[in-house]
Amino acid sequence: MAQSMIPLTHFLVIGAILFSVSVAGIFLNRKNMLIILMCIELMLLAVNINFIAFSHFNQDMGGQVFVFFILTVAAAEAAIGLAILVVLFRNRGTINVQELDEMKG
Amino acid sequence: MMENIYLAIPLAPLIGAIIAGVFGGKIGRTAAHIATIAGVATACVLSFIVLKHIAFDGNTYNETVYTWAATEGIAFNVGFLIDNLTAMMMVVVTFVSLMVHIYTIGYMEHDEHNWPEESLVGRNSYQRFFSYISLFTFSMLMLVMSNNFMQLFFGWEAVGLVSYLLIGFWSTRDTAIFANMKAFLVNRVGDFGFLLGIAAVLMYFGSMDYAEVFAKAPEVVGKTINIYGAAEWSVITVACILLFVGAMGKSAQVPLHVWLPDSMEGPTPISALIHAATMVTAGIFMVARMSPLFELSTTALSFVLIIGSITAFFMGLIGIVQNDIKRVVAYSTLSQLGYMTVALGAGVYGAAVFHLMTHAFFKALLFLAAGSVIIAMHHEQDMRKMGGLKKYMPITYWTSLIGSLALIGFPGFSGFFSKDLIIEAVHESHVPGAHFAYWMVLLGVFVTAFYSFRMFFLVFHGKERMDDHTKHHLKESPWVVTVPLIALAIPAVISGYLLDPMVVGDFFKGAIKGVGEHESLVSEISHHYHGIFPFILHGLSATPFWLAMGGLGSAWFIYMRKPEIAEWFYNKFRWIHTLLDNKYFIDDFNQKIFAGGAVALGKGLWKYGDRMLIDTGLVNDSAGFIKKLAGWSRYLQTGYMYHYAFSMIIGVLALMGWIIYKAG
Amino acid sequence: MNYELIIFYLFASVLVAAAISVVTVRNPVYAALFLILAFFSSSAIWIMLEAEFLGVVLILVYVGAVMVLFLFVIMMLDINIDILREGFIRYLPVGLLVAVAVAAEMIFVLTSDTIKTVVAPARHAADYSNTEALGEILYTDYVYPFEIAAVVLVVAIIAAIVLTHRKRDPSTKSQNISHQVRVKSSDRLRIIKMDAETKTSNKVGE
Amino acid sequence: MDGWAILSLLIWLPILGGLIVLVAGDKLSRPVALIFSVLTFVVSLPLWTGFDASSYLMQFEEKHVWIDTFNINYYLGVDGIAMPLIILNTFITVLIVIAGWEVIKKKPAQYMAAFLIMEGIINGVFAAQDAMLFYIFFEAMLIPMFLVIGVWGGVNRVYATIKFFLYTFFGSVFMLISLIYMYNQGGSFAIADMYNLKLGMTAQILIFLSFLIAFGVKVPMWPVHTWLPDAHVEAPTGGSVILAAIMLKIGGYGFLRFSLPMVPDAARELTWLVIFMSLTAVVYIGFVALVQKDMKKLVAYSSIAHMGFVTLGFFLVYAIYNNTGSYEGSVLAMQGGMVQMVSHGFISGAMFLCIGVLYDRMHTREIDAYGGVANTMPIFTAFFVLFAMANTGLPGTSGFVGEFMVILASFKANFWIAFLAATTLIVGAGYTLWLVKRVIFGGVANDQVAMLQDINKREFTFLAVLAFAVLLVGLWPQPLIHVMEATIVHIVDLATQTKLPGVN
Repeated sequence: MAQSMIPLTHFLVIGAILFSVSVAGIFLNRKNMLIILMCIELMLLAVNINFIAFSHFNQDMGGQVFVFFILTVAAAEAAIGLAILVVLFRNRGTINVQELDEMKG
Repeated sequence: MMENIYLAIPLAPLIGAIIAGVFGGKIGRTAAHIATIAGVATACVLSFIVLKHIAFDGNTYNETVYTWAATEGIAFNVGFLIDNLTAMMMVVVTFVSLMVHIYTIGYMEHDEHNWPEESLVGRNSYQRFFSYISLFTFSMLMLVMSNNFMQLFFGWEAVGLVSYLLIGFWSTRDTAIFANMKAFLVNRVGDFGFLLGIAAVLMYFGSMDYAEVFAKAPEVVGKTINIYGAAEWSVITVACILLFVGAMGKSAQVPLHVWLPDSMEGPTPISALIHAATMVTAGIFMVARMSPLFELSTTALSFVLIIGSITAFFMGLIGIVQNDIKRVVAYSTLSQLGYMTVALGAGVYGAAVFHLMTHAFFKALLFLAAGSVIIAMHHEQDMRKMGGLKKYMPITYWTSLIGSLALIGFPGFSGFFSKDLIIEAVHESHVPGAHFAYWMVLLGVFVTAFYSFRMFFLVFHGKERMDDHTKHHLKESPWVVTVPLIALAIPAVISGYLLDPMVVGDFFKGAIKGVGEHESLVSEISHHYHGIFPFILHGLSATPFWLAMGGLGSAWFIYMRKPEIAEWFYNKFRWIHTLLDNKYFIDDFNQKIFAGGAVALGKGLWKYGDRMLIDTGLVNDSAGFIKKLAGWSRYLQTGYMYHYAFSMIIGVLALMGWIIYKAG
Repeated sequence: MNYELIIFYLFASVLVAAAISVVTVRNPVYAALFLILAFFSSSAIWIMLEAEFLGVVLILVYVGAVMVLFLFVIMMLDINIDILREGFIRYLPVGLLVAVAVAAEMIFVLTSDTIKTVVAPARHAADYSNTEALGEILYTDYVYPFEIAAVVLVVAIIAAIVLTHRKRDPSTKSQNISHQVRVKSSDRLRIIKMDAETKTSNKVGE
Repeated sequence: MDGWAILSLLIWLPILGGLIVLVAGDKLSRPVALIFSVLTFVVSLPLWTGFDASSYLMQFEEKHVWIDTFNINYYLGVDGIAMPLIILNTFITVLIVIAGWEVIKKKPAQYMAAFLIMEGIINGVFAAQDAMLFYIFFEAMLIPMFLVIGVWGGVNRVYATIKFFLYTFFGSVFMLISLIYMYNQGGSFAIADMYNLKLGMTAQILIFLSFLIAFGVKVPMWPVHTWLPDAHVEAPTGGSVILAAIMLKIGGYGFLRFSLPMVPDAARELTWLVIFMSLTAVVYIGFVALVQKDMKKLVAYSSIAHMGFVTLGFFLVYAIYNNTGSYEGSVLAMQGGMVQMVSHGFISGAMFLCIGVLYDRMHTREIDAYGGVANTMPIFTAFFVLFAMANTGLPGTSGFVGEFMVILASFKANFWIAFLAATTLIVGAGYTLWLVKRVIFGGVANDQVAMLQDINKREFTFLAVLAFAVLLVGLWPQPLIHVMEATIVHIVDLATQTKLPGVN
């Protein structure tokens, strides 16, 4: 039990795949804001995996602390994001991103 | 003691000018003319004292009054150089000026009639006029008394300014304000050359002071300057020609003569003072003053000679067809200035200055007499409406006769001595072009006599062609007018007898340098000279006299006996008349090509250069381009969040690829 | 193949499969549930990396709170899924292309030699407490960020409430106690002066 | 007076005055502004009386650390070229306050404040001996001017202000880059340290070009001059006066203070360019001025032509050396340029004030709307003709001195340079006198002209003061020339020494 058998690359690759999947998710579900929010959560998860993997392999607790904060902020973000979504739906009756072009100059 | 006098001579008229000009409205007419006349009279008296001190006691004075500016070891001073030449000029200037001042009292007495009723500027015009002519006297004195180029240029331009102000004195007349602008601009063309000449002098002589420059002249002789291409020009020639261009402007030599006839728009006293006796001779004076330089360049002298001879003859011709009494005198002035220039070109500067002096007297006299006629005729200047004035205006008549005889060079009158001398000198001269010049001046004698007496007969003899109202009021002018006429008539006769000391003698020895060839020319003339009366006798048998008599006679015959000859000539040779009447079309040419060309060029540069190329092209279009660019990039701003997100992702992707590529 | 590796691959494949499902399933409710599954699997992977505390927190916070919130919102909103699914097929090639490109680039980097040479550290002893270690560093070195994180959370709570808080309908009647208490007699009753009324009706008849 | 920080006082007193004027409100603003402007002028006089003309060193120095990190100091001082310009500035500001006394009816307090603050800032520009300080004043100056044109300007004021601002701003950013570059090379923003900095040719040329853009726009030189006519036409009279009399001088001052001493080798290399631009300004712009229909535009264009003489005079030094093999004459040329700057300050200021006087009465600047003004305004006519003559460079007026010196010196450089420069004698007289002829002389053109009132005492005061100045400098420029002599000689020294590394 001296050492883990799994090399660092494996974890990182998992993170990378997860990240790519979420990127693809954003592309595919370009209209559904809910799924987009979920894809962002997935992305953060991918990042977190990387942090934790590096934290483990470098024996540095700093990475885990970061993940801790990312979780906190992500939670806050999800809360506010969903709140905005709710308000949006209430005002516009839709969460179709394609109809949200108020910023168009 | 003398320093104070020298200083007082220019300052007295200046103070008079300031009093009349600034306080004229408050002190009234009489006080204004008393102040200015007092100033000029002071200057005149002092000038005679100076003449005695310098010419007879044999002094010269060359000192600085104050340093105008000094830098890099070059001092720009204001100072006086008083020698025989200066002293003579001072006397001529102040004397003629004094006469003109007095004459003006009469001439401008009813000047308010020349202004529109409500014009405020006409209200104190009388005082203003006196202020201007005093200011002119100051400027002219500064010019002739100068001991350096800078002050010369100051005087040069200052007299130009006063001339501008006086030609346009009746500023409500469109012709007057056109003429004064024209005069100033044409003079500026001359000054342009003059200034370059001064710059050349400064560059090669390293000083502005006459004495230093002349002392250094021999060193500069061999130097050359490269102006265009490979041709090397002698520095002296270039400098002299440039300086002479200035003289051409001021002394109205072809082709810069165009302003002088138009300047007759000004009141007659200034025509006499500025445009006949003094200012226009500044160019002659300047060349005489620069004689040590001009002597060193035969090319420049030849140039001077040819310009002068063309002016002398061709401008005289125009005088024949003029009907305005003042314009006849004006063209005669041009022609006479040509004679002086010819003398300069021939290298007999003394003769030129001598003619300058005699001319100043008799031409001022002629102008003032013309002015007297104009007063009597209620400001009618057309000779065709005059005639038979002899019996109404005896003093004017006789003084005019003296002036005219002096002008045509009738033996015994002043013009005879000076003009004969010039013709003689040109005959003897070996400067290239002298032969041409000789014929020009010789023919000029005939022309001069012809137009002078044409005018004389048309005005004073023959039928009385004026309307009844004018005729009824015809009378001799008041004493303020006639006294100056008489006072000028005296030197118009006798000043010629100064020939002996002034030209033949060594009066100008220190001031005017004739070296080499021209020295011998003068001495050759002196050699033939055996006293004043043999000179007159010799003159009676010489060609010029008979030419003058011929001119006089034909004028008498054509205009008194058989006017139909003039008519016939006019019909037969209309093209000549047209050519002369249009002054060889030089005015039209200038108006079209130079004035029109400058305006067209300006418009073109403004429209296409400034507005189109720079403003529209460079400035507004570059701003417009940015605006357009922003317009295009606006389409990138779809407002869709996911578009931004995608572009961000693709950007990250590309950035990552680039980093990998760089690292790998 | 070793036991540990098998477990890793198991969770990893579940994780990837769940993630793919999240982005592909029609129904957002399913998507949320698949996301929960993904969190579970990754939590397991974290625990394999000796990050026990975070693994537990992930489940507690995310699955227990955030994902419930998601589900709640999904169910609350009346979403027309068909419209939102439009263009899914159309964008599939682009999405895949981008995803593959991202993955390829990242994997290219991650499989480079520098990272391969990193040697796994020795396992901690059984009595090692990840929570304690994290807590130690969190409450010492990172105490300020920790407090700021707390503030961020508070802000998030308030923001969420403010955003979703609905204004009352103005027609609804309600009491304002403080107004009622502060009321004065003059607010209720106004005494005005006026001229006495005279009987005018009598005169009409006359 | 040594104990007094005169230069600081000259910068901050008017700025403080401006703030007080703002507080004082519209009613009190005029006297308060007058008090402060006169006070500043009085304070500036000891600069002249206490100035040691025999030294080129900075005088009345003040130095305080400002931003230590970047070695930026609040470092003030004046020498022979800055001092006359500061006095010119304080002098002109007094006249502007008087000139705007009755005329400005809209927000007079702000108007006066803008000019007082501008005065302080411009004094700062001339006094700054630290490049960064200079730059800050240089840019800050735009703000009050921007407001003056933008608020009190004419119909197209917005276009004019933006053009003015962007043009000048465009120029100065390049200068900032150069200054920072030189700081990085030498570690100091002090101008005197930059003089000693050795720089390679490429760097010098780039720096020179950046300065050329910055100061060339300000002067303005052809072809970056087109902002000036627009700005002048739209600006109120006071704005035009400050613009022409002072702000343009900053460009010329910059060439002397920065370009020539800092990058002499590049200046030598590119001197043909500057001379070409200057001569184009003199000739080309002269013709353009001839055809202007708007009086202010005409005078604005004539300003450009006159400023052409300034830049020509400054950059003749190398051309003279190439032609004659010695530097003799370059001091004359440079002094000519400086005198021309001061004189142009008086003359253009006076011309714009004159036009302002007419504009206040007729509310038009179209030349065609005038004619025969002399008949109704004789006293004004006297002044106008005097200033017009000064504008044509008549000897005896200040306009002559600079042009004369520059033309004399330019002959040493090349006959054709002198030839082209001297054409101003003709063209300059042409446009000025034509203006005079059309506006002043002739019969009364229309009823409005017939109704004109001659100038009042207030207008008489400022025109008379300027007339006096014009004549004084014209008749006796020696004191002015003497004051700048040592400094100019020093600048010529600096400009003629190579600064390429490895030489010396």
